[in-house]
Amino acid sequence: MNEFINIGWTKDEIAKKIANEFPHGSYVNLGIGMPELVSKFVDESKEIIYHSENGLLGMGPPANENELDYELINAGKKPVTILPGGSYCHHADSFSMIRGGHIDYCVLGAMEVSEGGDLANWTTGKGIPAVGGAMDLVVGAKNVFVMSQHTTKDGSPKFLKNCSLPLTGKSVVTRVYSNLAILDVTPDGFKLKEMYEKIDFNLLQKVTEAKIISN
Amino acid sequence: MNEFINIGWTKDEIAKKIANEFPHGSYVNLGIGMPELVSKFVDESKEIIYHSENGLLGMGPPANENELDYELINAGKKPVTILPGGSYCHHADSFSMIRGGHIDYCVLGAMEVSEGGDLANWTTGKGIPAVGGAMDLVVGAKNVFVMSQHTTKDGSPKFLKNCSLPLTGKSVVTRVYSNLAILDVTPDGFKLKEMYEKIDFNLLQKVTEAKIISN
Amino acid sequence: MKINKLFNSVNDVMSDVFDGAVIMLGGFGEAGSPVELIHGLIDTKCKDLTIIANNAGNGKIGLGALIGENQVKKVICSFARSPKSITFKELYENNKIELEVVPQGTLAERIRSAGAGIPGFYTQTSVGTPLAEGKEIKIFDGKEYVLEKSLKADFALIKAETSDRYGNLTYNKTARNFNPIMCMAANQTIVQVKRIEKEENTDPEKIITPSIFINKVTVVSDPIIESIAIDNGETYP
Amino acid sequence: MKINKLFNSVNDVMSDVFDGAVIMLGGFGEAGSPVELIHGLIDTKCKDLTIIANNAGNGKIGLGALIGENQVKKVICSFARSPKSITFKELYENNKIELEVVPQGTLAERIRSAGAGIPGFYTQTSVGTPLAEGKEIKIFDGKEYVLEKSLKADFALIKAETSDRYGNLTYNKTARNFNPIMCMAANQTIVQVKRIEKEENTDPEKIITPSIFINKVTVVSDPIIESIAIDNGETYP
Repeated sequence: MNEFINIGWTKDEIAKKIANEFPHGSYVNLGIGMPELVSKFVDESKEIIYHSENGLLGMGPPANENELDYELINAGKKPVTILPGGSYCHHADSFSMIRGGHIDYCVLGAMEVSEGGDLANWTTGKGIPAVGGAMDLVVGAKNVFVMSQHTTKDGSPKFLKNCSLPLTGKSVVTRVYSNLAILDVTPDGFKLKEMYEKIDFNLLQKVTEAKIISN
Repeated sequence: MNEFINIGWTKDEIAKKIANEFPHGSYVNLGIGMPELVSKFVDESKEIIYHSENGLLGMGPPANENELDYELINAGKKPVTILPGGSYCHHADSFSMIRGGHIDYCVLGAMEVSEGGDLANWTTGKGIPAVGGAMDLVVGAKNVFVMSQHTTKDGSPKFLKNCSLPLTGKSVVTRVYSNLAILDVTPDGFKLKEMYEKIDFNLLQKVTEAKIISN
Repeated sequence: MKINKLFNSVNDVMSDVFDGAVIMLGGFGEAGSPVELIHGLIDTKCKDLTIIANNAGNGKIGLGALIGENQVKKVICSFARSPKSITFKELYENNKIELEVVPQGTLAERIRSAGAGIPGFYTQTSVGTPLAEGKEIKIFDGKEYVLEKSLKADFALIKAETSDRYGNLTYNKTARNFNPIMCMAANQTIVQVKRIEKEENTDPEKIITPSIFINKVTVVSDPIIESIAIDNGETYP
Repeated sequence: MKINKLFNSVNDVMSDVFDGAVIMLGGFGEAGSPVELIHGLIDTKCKDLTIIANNAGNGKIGLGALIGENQVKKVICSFARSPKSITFKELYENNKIELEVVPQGTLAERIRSAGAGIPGFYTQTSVGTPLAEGKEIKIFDGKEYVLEKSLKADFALIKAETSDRYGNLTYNKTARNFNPIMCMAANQTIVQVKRIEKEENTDPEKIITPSIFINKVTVVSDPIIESIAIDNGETYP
């Protein structure tokens, strides 16, 4: 089934759909990797404030050569910039913003998501276990969006009845954005919000282990 | 027995004994009222930093007319000053200093102290109960000194086998400074450290309900 | 579109308050007390309020006036007994107002923990005293600690020194006190500031309360000094 | 006599460290990492150390070097897996070093709570995951929370921007991170700063770590930039 990894929306298109979702004035934390793309697609009609869990609120774009400061980095440890209206804080304060429910949206990658909203994205159970801030973000942010390919690299489903990997959080994911569909996590399971235009529902269901509610 | 309220060391003399006890570089919180006298008797041989629980570290003397700022006050809500090397913080941080064991000495008044180090100093059980920061200070400061007249205004003992009033803290007082004596609180009870020169031990014991160990 | 949390007047920022609301008031004594916002709260005539603050007001200004107008059902505070506190005293002695006494550090930590998503924590403060009665005790390393629960509010009324349009706040001296932690602990945080800073001029190292905690800001450039006002016999309304 | 917490050299400030000590290291990645103090710690040759930090070091500089010298028994951190982390990886895969994985926010709060005299607190973070296994669960308002215990240290090694003779610290940008809370949580807090400020020139509103938490300060005016040093193949000792 691994042909489905190469069809559907591009990463940029997914990022744009997520960017369009944020209301003006939202406070947003974008996970390391693919979610970082989202900030490129927020248009001028609104102002979004980006939080980086290492104590930076009001994060700007990556730093270019001539403004590089190795003490101004993001959660991925890359040099970034700060925008006017930004501020610094220590880690306990930064995670108070997260755990205290002050972040409106966080966008994270996923290895697996269950129909109950369980997320597994921190360890395969092999190698060095390393969790970072993911477990705090998923319990703290008001909306937890997953941004991910619909299947794994070898074509296995990622959106499952139950996760098989160690969890990052239980019943935490609000919505899933994949290359094939946008799925809301509801009390009844995954519910289709939008589907890639060139596939049909049967195909989508075929590459999704959990049942998708289509209406 | 109320003649004993008028003999013994003066408040200034008691304050001086306490001031002499602080090692150079100590961080000290002085309670409202009589304990505030202590800061007047710290000599130039050492530098002491005063903490006021309303978010002021490095408190200076009371403000005079021309430097009055109603937003620079002490825990007694009186305008004060800040010394070079001082800083401001919010209440959670200020009480982290206290509760976290970072204050070397606090000096408090007392209604009653038991031989086990229990302190009662916040309410007689009548009127509006108001505790302020006393309960935090007594569990948090490394050394809790009580500064008090040896007996109540009507001559009743204040240093008791057991407190009769609602407690501020249990087993918290380290040492008692009164007009008649300095008593250490030990696992065996009050132990005499120093006595007002013009009385004898029998007299001291007579105005103290708890047994005092004299050697 | 630009983020702008600045409002024109005290009335504008006070529009969402409702009967029965739980409201935090910044300040320690008069320092950092949002007197003009409290007067705006009086103007709303909202009643049955629960007030979380360090004190219970002085004279008939600010919180003293709010209590005097019988808008407050309950006060949660550390120290309700001050020489100039008259309105609380009268109602309390007539059993017309409830009081929950909380040690000052526990009060601060309960507020901070609400803002930090910590529903409960253990402290040695109050163990063995009447204020620990009925609360769960737990032993850590052989010592007793009492479980204290976080304290949230519907609104926090805050006094700060400056804000930019995002709501990044600085404070003046010991007027900081409970204000930054209360900003974190309310569903809606409303601020009065002495002046507005352009965001370009705000030093990000110097911001004490980051904008994320702030909803509405209005300017009161020359706020009442409570102790002087009381000495002058001023009252509100 | 004047308070003076300033020391002449890294060796001077590192004199009390002992075998088996629990040591916090500030920093998030290289930002705020006290590389020169860690090199001083290597020079002490103390061993069986427990290290509390966000990461487990990169290359053979700083913490990566300390681990490479086999001085570390256990690492308590949130993220020990970085592309340039080599020494930890090797020891871990050979079962020669222990690892306690702690979610980053829980790590921060456990450190802060140690400094604040809070022995334990409840958080929703990690509930339902392997990291909550064996820990006490408690229900608040119908939701599950896990009990987390405070995390103290014998020493904290801190990197700051400036200090005065009292030890009042400021930081540079996101180099702040874990440093201020680790200052609070250790029996002895040792700091390297880029420069000394006269206390008369320190703005009391701008101090991030008040002097009360600080024991020893030394100047490292031109500290190593870890990522550049690693790219240049630099190692320590």
